[in-house]
Amino acid sequence: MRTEIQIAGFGGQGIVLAGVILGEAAILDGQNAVQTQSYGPESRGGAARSDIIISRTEIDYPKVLQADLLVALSQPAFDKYLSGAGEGTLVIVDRELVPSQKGAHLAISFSLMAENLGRRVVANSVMLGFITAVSGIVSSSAMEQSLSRNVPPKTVELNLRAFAEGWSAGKEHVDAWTCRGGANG
Amino acid sequence: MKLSQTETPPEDCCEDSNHRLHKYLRQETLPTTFCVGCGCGTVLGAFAQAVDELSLPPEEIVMVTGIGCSSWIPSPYFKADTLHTTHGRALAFATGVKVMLPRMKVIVIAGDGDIAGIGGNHLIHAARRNIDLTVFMVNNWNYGMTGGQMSPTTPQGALTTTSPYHNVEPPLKAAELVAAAGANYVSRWTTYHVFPLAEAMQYAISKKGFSFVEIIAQCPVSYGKMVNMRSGSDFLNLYRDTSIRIEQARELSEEELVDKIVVGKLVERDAEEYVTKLYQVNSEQSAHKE
Amino acid sequence: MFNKALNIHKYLRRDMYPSIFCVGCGIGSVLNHTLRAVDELKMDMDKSVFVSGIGCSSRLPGYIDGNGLHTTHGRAIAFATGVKLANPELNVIIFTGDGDCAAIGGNHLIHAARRNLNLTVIEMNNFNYGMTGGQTSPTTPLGSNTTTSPYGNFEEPFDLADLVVGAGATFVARWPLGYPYETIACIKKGIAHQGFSFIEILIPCPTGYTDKNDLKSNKEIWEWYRGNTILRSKYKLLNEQEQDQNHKLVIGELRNVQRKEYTTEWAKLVNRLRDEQDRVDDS
Amino acid sequence: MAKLPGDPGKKLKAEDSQVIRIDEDYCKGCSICIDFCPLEVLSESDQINRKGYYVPKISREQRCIGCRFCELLCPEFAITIKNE
Amino acid sequence: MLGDEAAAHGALWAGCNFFGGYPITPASEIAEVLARLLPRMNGFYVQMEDEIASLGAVLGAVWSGARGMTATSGPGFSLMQEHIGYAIMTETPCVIVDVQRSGPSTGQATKAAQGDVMQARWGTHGDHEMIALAPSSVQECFDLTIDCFNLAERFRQPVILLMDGEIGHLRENLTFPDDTAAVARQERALAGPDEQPFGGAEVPPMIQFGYNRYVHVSGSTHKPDGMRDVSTQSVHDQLVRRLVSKIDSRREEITRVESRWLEDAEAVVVCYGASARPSLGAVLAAREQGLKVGYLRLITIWPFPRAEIKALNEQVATIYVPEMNLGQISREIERFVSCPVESISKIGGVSLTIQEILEPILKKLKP
Amino acid sequence: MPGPAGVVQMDKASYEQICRILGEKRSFLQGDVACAYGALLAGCDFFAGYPITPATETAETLARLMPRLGGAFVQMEDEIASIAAVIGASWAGSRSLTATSGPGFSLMQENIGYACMSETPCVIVNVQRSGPSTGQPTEPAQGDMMQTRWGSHGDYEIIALAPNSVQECLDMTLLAFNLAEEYRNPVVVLTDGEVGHMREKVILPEYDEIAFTARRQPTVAPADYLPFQSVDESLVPPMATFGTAYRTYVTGLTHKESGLPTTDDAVAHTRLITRLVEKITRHRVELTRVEEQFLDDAEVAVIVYGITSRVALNAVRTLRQQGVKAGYLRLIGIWPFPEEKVRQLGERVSRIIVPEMNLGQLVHRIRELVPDSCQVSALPSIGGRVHLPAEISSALMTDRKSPEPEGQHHV
Repeated sequence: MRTEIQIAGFGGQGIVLAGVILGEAAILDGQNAVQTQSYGPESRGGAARSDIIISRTEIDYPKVLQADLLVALSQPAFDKYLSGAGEGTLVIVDRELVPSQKGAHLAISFSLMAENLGRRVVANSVMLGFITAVSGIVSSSAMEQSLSRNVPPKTVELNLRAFAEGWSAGKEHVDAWTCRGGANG
Repeated sequence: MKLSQTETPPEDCCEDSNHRLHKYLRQETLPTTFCVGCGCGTVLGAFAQAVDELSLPPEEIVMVTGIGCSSWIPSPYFKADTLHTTHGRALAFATGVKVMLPRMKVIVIAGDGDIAGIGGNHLIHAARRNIDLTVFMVNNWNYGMTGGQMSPTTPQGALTTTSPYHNVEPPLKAAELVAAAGANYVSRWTTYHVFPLAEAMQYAISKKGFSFVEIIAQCPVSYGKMVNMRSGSDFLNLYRDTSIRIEQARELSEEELVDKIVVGKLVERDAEEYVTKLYQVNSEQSAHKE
Repeated sequence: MFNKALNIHKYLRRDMYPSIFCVGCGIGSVLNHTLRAVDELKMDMDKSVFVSGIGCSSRLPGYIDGNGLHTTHGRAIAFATGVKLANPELNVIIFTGDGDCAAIGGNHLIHAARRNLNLTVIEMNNFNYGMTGGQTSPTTPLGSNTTTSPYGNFEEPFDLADLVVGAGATFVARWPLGYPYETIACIKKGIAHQGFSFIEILIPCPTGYTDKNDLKSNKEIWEWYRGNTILRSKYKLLNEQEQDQNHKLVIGELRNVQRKEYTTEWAKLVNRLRDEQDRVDDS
Repeated sequence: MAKLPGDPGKKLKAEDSQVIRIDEDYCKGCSICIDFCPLEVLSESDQINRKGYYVPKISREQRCIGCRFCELLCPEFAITIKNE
Repeated sequence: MLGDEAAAHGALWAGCNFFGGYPITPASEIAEVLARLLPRMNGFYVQMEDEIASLGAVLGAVWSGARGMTATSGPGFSLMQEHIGYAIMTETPCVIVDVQRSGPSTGQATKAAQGDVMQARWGTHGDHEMIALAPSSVQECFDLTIDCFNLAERFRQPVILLMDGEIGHLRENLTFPDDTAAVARQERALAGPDEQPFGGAEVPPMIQFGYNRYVHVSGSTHKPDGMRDVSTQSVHDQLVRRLVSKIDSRREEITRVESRWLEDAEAVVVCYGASARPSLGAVLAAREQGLKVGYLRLITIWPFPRAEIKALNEQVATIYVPEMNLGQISREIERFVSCPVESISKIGGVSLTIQEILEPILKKLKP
Repeated sequence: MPGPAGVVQMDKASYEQICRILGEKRSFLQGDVACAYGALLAGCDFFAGYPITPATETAETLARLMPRLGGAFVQMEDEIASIAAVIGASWAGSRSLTATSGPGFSLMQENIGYACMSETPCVIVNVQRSGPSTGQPTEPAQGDMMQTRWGSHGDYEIIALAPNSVQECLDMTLLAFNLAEEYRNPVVVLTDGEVGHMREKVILPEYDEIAFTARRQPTVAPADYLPFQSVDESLVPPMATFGTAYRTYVTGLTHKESGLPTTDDAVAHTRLITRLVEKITRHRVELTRVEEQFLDDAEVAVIVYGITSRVALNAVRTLRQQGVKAGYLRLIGIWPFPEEKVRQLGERVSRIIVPEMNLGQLVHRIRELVPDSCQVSALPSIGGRVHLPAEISSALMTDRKSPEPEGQHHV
């Protein structure tokens, strides 16, 4: 069973790093993972995308065929990749960074939550916490371990807090969802 | 033997633009793809300013560039004939352009890795020939486009992705090297010194012979991430605080100058120019044939 | 002073002789000088590597009974960098010509000078590309005739010693052929120098250059050297204006300073990291 | 009389009226213009543009002497001074 | 006249007015002749610091209106590979003469070889097409150099004259054309105001520098207007496919061969360049002995004259391929025929002899 | 720094030291990084390089790790200098590596020829990107397959391997060092921007899983040693390195067995070049490395290499589920070309699809080898796009009656 995740936004948001953290967590969980990326020439400000495929079995084709989960953290990224989403794709956007959200299933204030924690750069950790809770592809303990390894040592604590924040927000959503019997009934 | 060249009137400049220098740019390509706080845009601005001050029509300019972030300053942003070449070889291409089109200003803007690293040989030879090219070397102390490796100009002791334990190599002083190789005009400024920089650029463009301006420009992303200077302003402050005029620098010893950026005009000569001599030989020999 | 009774033949691959060098060529003499310096320094030939590029002077390692690396055109210094870094115990001496090291190899020259890697470059400047039949090189004097400057060379030549000083070399010297004692002493110093040393030796090339420029005999060539060079000691006595107007090549030891050497710095770095690792392992 | 930071030798006079124009679409929020305006005409804002960058705001336009330091320092041609 | 000199003269007749070069045996004579003659014809000889710079200067000059050429041999040709790719990508017409010598590496500097044939086709990275012609006489050094310039202008493509040390240093008589009209010069098409310099047509017209058109030339993937786009797959696909197909689809117009006695041939000798001379001798000798041996000389090496080779397949029992390499073109021929292809290879800088070519033919046909 | 004779054997202690520095046995790595790890595990102690997208990460990793293991890392002024330094270091006793991409690989061609001529063991990683020229720096391609074989002038042979996963980046780089030593030849690891930048699980091999081919040292006295004379069937001469008493002379000119140049001796040249070529071609079978799946009863098959093979395997598996008898042959060793395997397959199946991320390069070599009864079709994709599984499966299903238009497969 392969799960395909696509995270998109602009350079500097930690898009690629988020993919790496997710992939490494999957490895820690004993699964297989492939992470690929595409980005523009500039390191900050250009379009960036990270694709992660997670599977319990061998992964042959290493690219995303149709994402199970699409996270868009900027308007241009959302506009660009929404067309690639299909029936089964869960689309999550950042509520503030993607003002026109038509087509998205969930709009979450990742960057606002991060700002409340003190630093906007940890928005991707919030996002990771959220999708970990929502998707259940990897365990949150593996995610925490992977996160601690991949962020600068001085910011581990802050990132873990951001992750936890995102995770409980995600959990709330899932609970609410389950209460309602799933998103689409 | 030369192909006839028909003159076409210059295209109308965009008068309705917000910015007075926009008319020099390929506006459809803006905003630039430079990272936040990158100095390349400032260099482009200073260059457009210099062209503007000189009232130099862009149709009399050929821009030649190599590969790297700084090569993207003219390619595609500056609206003139543009030759975007291979890594390090801009000066070789420019030599061909200048020989065939001596009436045009041939201007090279490229980075330190490009001009002084892989292209170092073409740099010293173009300076030796004293060919009438104007070279603006944007020195950001690293290979920015590939993610921040050390370059030949990276300061000794600096951290980069390929000198993770501090760089053991001494940096190349490009301006001094070019002066030693025989250039007619050499100066160095930083992106903090925008006004004198734009003036030096003007001067370099007007100067006959090989002219070279080294522009220290910030790379807050690829270089800055390793040395923990994350914003363009961090670098501009550094440039302000560590730069020293060459007139003052001459009074100081080598040790005292270690961490200083020497700015100002290093050399000005009036040695004969290469293409002029080439044409001279041609006219002599063509006459000789008759 | 060198020992006149010395038998330097033991350093040669005698089966390679007679050499390929033309009559009147100066390259053989440079080999002679170098081997005498090697002998006086009592260098271990097993621990020495002679690296060269392409060109007449680059053929020299073939005549030496020692480790030789005859490489591609212009790249001798780059190859030598690999040899030296991979095994810093080795003495690495580079034989190269003006075209090889200053034209096609100019970039490697300036960057090696900047790095200050402990290499000794012996550059033989014969003012032209001799092996391909006498074309203009980056050191061909203004006005000279060569096969590719049939109307007199109008390209400014390099003053190579100036250039490598500009690039940061720590030992730079120049001698024309005809100063054997000075040259040998200078090569000895260059080899012993910790850092990048560059020694330029001006040599005649009767086939490619000197004959075409009306320097038909050794005597005329030496006269020409005398007229076109100035000893550094004399040059220093000139006032600033006279120095500016001097167009003669300055000869002698032009720069000799100490700076951090690359392999030493690298060894320090490795040791530092090893200590750190040991501490991590111990804890 | 303001001292121009880029070139210590040069001094400029305030002209009658300066209009600062900031093109938001071009701005990448690097804040160089804010940091180096000799008269602190510009300041940080909480306005985000389409790409997610914070655009500077003109807080004390009347102090502007039209030295054009911001205009020339700006890496993105996003800011210009017009004399009107 | 020497083959090298003939090539230099051919360049001048073709209107070459810019030569960027670097000395290398056995191609230096081309530079020397042009250093002497170009200034007298208002052209430029520039000796650069290396072969990389030489081709770079040529490409710059061409964009500024020149007809440019450079000449080199194996080691220099290897150095030029990156810029050959650049010339293809930017569609810059120019001529590169490779006077092949015995390799690999420095090899035998003064000795002839045909070892760069496959390198000429595949030496630079990425997908591309190549045009290369191989002269087998001094007269052809002259004629084919002119053809090279014309093909270069017509297809906006670097064209390689694959000479070899044998022909380059061969002295033969050369007849210049009677009048300049005999040298039909392909004029460079220059774009009108609405035309695009890198698209719109299979071979788009150029916009040179100095025409106030602000042309943008880049070796990176670019759109028809020349502006860089290095991430859109379709832009790259369209560009590179067009660059390939502009040559590939006109293969028949470009390829030229010289054939003799093919009508009744039962075996055929396929040859090119220096190996053509002894081959002709061998075929003649075989014919004298009554053997039905044909002769096919490839004048165009790339694009490969595959139609001509395929045609042999139906007719002949064996194809002999004498080459001064370890069998590069013979392998190429194998791709298009099913009959046996026998490589007669010789390296070491000594030409093939008539006897060496004749022997395997006799062995088979006259056992 | 390594001693005069360089790494002679990878002992357990140095293996453990390397593993300690590499960190965990199981990790999530980029392909470029895995190449660097593979090199270190192969005993590589010298790297010279120049930054280029998408190969830079190999250099960055080694810049970080090499000095901690006592090896040397140097960033040179260009790619020409990089490969030159690598060759020099090899002669000084190192196991040496450089990594680059298309434009840099083009610059290296002259000195790759030198390495072949002087029989210098060294490894070159080429992380292929979309060309020609600067092309698309960040996009993957397989456009340098033929250049690898034919990029330098003159007749020569080369060994090239094409990994298709991050784990294989490690394994193949490690193998490349051993092959380089075994055959005294440069070995090219042909990855691409996709594999190079992809992250996957990598498991470091255990000590006894690592083969280590030591450089064959001369056994005779210095006076009797001829550095370029083959002493046995292998045609590969033992190699003395600098700093020993053997005083080797190395040149790119045509040379005698002693190493001394002889440029007008046709016999010596022929003998030398023939041996250089034959020492590889004679071992074609040993150098053949392929992966075969579903071939036993295959009626149609795909021949692939590198990243494209992952797509093809997916397509073949899908077809098998649908009952189509599709087979899969992956070339791991590219040069020397695995002729026999391809020929055998051509005799068994009626149709072969060759998907490549270029306009068709190895497909021609394949077409040469298979009988006319087997139709070979190119399936090119350029511009940085990896094929989609559906494209390959539909190509395999397409009836063979539609021949390719002539103009489509260029030479």
